[in-house]
Amino acid sequence: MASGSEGGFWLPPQGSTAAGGVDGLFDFIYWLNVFFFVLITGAVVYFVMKYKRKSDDQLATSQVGHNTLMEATWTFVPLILVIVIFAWGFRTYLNLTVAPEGAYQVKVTGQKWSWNFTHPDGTVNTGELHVPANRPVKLLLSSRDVIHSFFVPDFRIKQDAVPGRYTTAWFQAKAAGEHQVFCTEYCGKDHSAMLAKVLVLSEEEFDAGKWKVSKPPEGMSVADWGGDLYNKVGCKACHSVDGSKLVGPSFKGLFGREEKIQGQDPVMVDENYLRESIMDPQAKIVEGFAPAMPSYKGQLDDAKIDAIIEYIKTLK
Amino acid sequence: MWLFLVTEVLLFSGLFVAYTVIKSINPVMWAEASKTLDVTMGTVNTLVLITSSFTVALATRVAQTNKKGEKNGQLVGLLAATVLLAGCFLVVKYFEYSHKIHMGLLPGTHYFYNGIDAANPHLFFGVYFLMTGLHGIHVVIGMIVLTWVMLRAMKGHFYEDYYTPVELGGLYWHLVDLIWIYLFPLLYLV
Amino acid sequence: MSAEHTAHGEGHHHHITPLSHYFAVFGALLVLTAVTVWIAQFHFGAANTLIAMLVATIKASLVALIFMHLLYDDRLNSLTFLFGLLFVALFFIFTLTDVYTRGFIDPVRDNHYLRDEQVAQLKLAAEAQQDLPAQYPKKTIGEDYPVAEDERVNPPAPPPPPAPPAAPATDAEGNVIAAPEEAPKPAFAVDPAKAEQGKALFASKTCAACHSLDGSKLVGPTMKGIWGRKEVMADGSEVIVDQAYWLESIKTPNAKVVKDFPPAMPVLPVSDEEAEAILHYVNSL
Amino acid sequence: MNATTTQAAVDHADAPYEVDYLNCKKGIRHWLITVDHKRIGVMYLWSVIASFLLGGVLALLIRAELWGPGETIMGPDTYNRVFTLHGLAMVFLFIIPGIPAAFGNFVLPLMLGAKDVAFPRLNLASFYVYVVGSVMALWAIIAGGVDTGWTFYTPYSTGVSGSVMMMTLAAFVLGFSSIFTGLNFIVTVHKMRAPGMTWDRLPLAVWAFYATAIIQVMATPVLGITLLLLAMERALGVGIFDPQLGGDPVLFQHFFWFYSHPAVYVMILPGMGVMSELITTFARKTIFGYRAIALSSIAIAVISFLVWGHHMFVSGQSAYAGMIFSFLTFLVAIPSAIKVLNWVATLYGGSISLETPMLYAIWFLILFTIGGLTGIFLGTMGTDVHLHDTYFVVAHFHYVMMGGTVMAFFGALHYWWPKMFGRMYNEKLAKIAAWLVFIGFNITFFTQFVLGSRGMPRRYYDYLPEFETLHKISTSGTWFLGVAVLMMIGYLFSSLKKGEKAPANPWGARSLEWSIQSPPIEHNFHEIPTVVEGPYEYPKAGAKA
Repeated sequence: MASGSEGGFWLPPQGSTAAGGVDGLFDFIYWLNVFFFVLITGAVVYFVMKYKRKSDDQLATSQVGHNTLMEATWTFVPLILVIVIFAWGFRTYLNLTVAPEGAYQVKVTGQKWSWNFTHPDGTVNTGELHVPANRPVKLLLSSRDVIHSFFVPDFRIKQDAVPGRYTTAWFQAKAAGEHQVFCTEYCGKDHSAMLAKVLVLSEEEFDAGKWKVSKPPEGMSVADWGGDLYNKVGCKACHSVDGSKLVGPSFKGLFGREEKIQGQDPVMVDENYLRESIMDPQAKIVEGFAPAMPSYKGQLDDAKIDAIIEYIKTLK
Repeated sequence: MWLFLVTEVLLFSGLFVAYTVIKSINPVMWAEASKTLDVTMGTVNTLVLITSSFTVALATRVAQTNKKGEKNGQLVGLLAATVLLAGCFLVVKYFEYSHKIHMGLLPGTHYFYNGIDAANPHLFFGVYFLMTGLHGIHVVIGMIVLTWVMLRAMKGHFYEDYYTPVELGGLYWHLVDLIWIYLFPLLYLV
Repeated sequence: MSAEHTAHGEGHHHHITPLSHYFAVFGALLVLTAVTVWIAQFHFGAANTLIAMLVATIKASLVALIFMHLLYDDRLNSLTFLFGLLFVALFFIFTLTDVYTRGFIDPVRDNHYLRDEQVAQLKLAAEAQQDLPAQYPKKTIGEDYPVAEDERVNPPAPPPPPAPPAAPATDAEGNVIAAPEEAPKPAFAVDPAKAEQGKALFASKTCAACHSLDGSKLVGPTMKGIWGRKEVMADGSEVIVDQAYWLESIKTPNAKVVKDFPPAMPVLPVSDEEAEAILHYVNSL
Repeated sequence: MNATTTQAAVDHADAPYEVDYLNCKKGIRHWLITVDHKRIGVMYLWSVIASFLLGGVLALLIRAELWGPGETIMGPDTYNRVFTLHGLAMVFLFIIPGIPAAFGNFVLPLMLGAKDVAFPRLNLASFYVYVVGSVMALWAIIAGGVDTGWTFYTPYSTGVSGSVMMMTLAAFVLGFSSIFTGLNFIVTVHKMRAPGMTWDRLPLAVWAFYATAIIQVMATPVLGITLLLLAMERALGVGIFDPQLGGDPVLFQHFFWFYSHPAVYVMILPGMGVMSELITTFARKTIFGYRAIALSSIAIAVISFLVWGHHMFVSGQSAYAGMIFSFLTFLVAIPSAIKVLNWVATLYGGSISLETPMLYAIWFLILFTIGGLTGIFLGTMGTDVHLHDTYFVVAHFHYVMMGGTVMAFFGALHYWWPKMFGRMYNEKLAKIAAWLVFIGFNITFFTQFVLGSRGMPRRYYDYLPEFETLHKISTSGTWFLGVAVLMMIGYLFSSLKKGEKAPANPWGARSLEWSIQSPPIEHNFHEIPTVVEGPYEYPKAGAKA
């Protein structure tokens, strides 16, 4: 019944070290419930069968209405059982939520329908949490808009990401692998699409840092990935792709063009100019546009900026 | 009737819990923001409400000792005094509110006063307006009930064997006063 | 409300409290009020609340016992009242246990993140714009504001000021019935001084990020010729753009969203004067 | 307990048939301004059944949508609105007024031997406030609907567009109807008992209604203030619950659940009251542990106010508060367990006839036991972290609310139908419907336990393919329920016209309401009966008559 690492009938596979404790408690309560259920339902069915009213005026054979011993037992026995479960439950809860010292720390920010993961060295991934195996990982949860809830069934952890303050959760993945993340606090239209993946890498693979450079999802070219980011990250709100002038200049035919800059001599649009405008937009502002663009430093890593630039190149 | 009073107490308990929690989250702001409230007006309001509570208690007592059939000027006078005092409580409230609205000490996004430099000063005024607003509504309801009781008193309906409406109106008014007794120190003095 | 005032089930109790009791209680209440106000000047720190509450409870019990005849009624009334107070106490105790003990196990989980985040944002905004509009407090925020530096995690990298919203999700919405029709406003008298201040505000409040000035449609409707224009709301009702609609859209943007525009406008700390200044600027174009 | 002597009561009931309350005053006007508790009870019954049907149809829509992953019959927005309205209709319009207002209004005065409730006009006011509330709720549904979930969690509920404001005010108004009913019942039980009806001769249903009334009066005002603050939040942007303005959304959850957990007991306690009546009547046996059941009703009413934090173990609530709430949650589980065990003990040595109401009572026993036991998973902090807000919770509260209260509601409907309308329903059809309900219920909701423990989150419009087969089974179960409810409407309404005349005491029950003709006359009793014995004094087989 208890699910080993491959997951049983009731519970998903145990991905983290603490999952075993939770499953043990789950099984104890489960078998206790089965026992009491069979006891009570059995009694009901047995009594109904045994004392079925045969003739219309058949009266009850016993009118006993009180038995102190029985009533006492079925008050105190459940009470003791329940206190045991409470104590065990609270201990498991503490193991599950209090992170050990020196855990690897990741800042998780939920926003309407996607999860962002910020690592201590500044790398930011959306939708993918890369963690080392066999090392405790502490998650620092917060939200940008409404309450979301970070739930990883395989690690048996769940914690609401409350806007306006931090909440924490921790786990230590047992082995490399992939685990599904859900959002379990209702947060609007695409609440059911707010999924993410926890990618557990071996120690060496994690330290090598190859995962830091975010790579386009499988089967997608760099330019297409740039287009996808164009929609997701917010460029679409101010820069059009069909030449129409919005808050910012249109991307259509932008690459290689000469742009007149306010207060400076005109500049040819190349990779450096685009990278600089993304990282520090106020540096060079094109004539006739408001200085309204926010900086994306810390939100987009180099691989993503290259992808966006590739995408802009394709817009002739 | 006491059951109904308990539901009112529980209604206001929600606001008192909100008061306590928000005050505990940002105590620095709370001290600064409460300085902007005018303590004299608050004290005047408290005295007004206590006297009105006193007059309505006397009214109940007079109704109890009233003989059947004879019209009782004293009862009507006391009830009228209570309603009048309630009226002037609202007038004082009106001055306080207009002063705050003018200064910009408003709840939530409408707040534009910049004398307080702690974070989120509008929360204090949010709680202030909610508490005193809801209390104000209950003062208005109290006035309506007491005027209705007064009109019936004028027709001599109440005497020693039947004075329940006066008693119930009085109980309701005492409750409104009770709530203000707690509101006054919490908002103005602390 | 008056339905249950006809509770004839109450029965009569002819206990007449002597007049002197009323006057005594009235006197006591006045004295106690004076005491509370007087004590409030001395600063005892946290004890201040305790004393105020103590005095208030004495006054309240005086009113309840004598004025409301709790002392003389049958025990059931006072039992109900105490029962009610019991539940109020339960509500207090459990909610406050949660709020006070949030940071015990892991200090990060306490409620202070909020202040640091806002302090960081204010500091960032202060640096970004030298000529601060009056709304920001005079003192520089950083030094004397108690940002606790103890073992808490390194303060989070301050997120960039409100970035223009990501690809706006246009979900279908129905709005509450539209505002009643208002008579069209006369032409707007532009006051050049206000328009100047409005120009700076239009940039610093990042209105430009979503509202264009030259008629082109961005994330939000254009500002060009907006005054007195009839806007069609998402649910089909029409509203004339006037002072009230202008203020309301800034204060609670999602109350009335214009047709086929996303409800993506964030709530910005903008005061009425500033909103009016921006209005002048927009109308001066 | 029979009035004066057993024999006289029986003769009295067969006395010449007098004009009953249903047709003593004809015409809609007489119905609309009536202050007769029986008519108000019947009016409540129709509106409550209508809300149950509305909620039921919405439930069928939800399950139909979840037949397969991705879009099956509606888009995500409509789905979010449908599940919110299913929650709101079922909770505020059906289950809270359900048994107390519909059956409580009808039966309580009869059981007490009173002519009417303490404040008849307040009773009518409560019905009209309920009608106004439901009209406002329907208006909110038409004017764009609400997609915040029936819990209105901030800051989502304050930011989203849609007629949340109207729905909040509707719930606020419905709260008043609940307070008025509670007020009425408490005063009636205290002041209007028949002579000789001491506290330990009250039928247990009256104890249950009394305990429910205490919760209704003590908890609903806090719902009122919560909804008021939510309305202020949306209208003025006060910022108490809105983190952007410095408020704390977890505080809203404290406010909301302080009302909503006692409200969950408002839903189950009347069901338990009905259960005590059904079990004793159909086992022809006195209740086992009368005092234990009566006291545990009151105990549940009081302890239910201490446990609301178990809804917030993972919501950022502190571990210490969680610990206290978890411990107290187990304390509140004990009285419910005592009650179930007492009912099972009542069956011992009885003469049990399995008519439809008894069938529903047996379903209650079995299903409520499962509901209660699975509650232990959710009350324990360790397992709740994994199971919170998943389908396990959905299954748990459906087993307790539908398996408990709705089974008791159906049982009460069939049990008092002859007394309310003087007609008997078709027994065979009713039995089939009862079995269909049992089978359909278990297929639908037991699979959801498995779904939940495997990690399927709640309120999901679209789900991963691995959960598909379980969702298909669960949806197929709801068809049985749909058919059963349709059958029930069929044979109950046809019994109104074609059902054979019901005798005064078709089930041989002993409580006061069965000692008068059915349907009873307008002012219930000719003269107030004096009560001499307890409510469940059944003769023992072989004992001298």
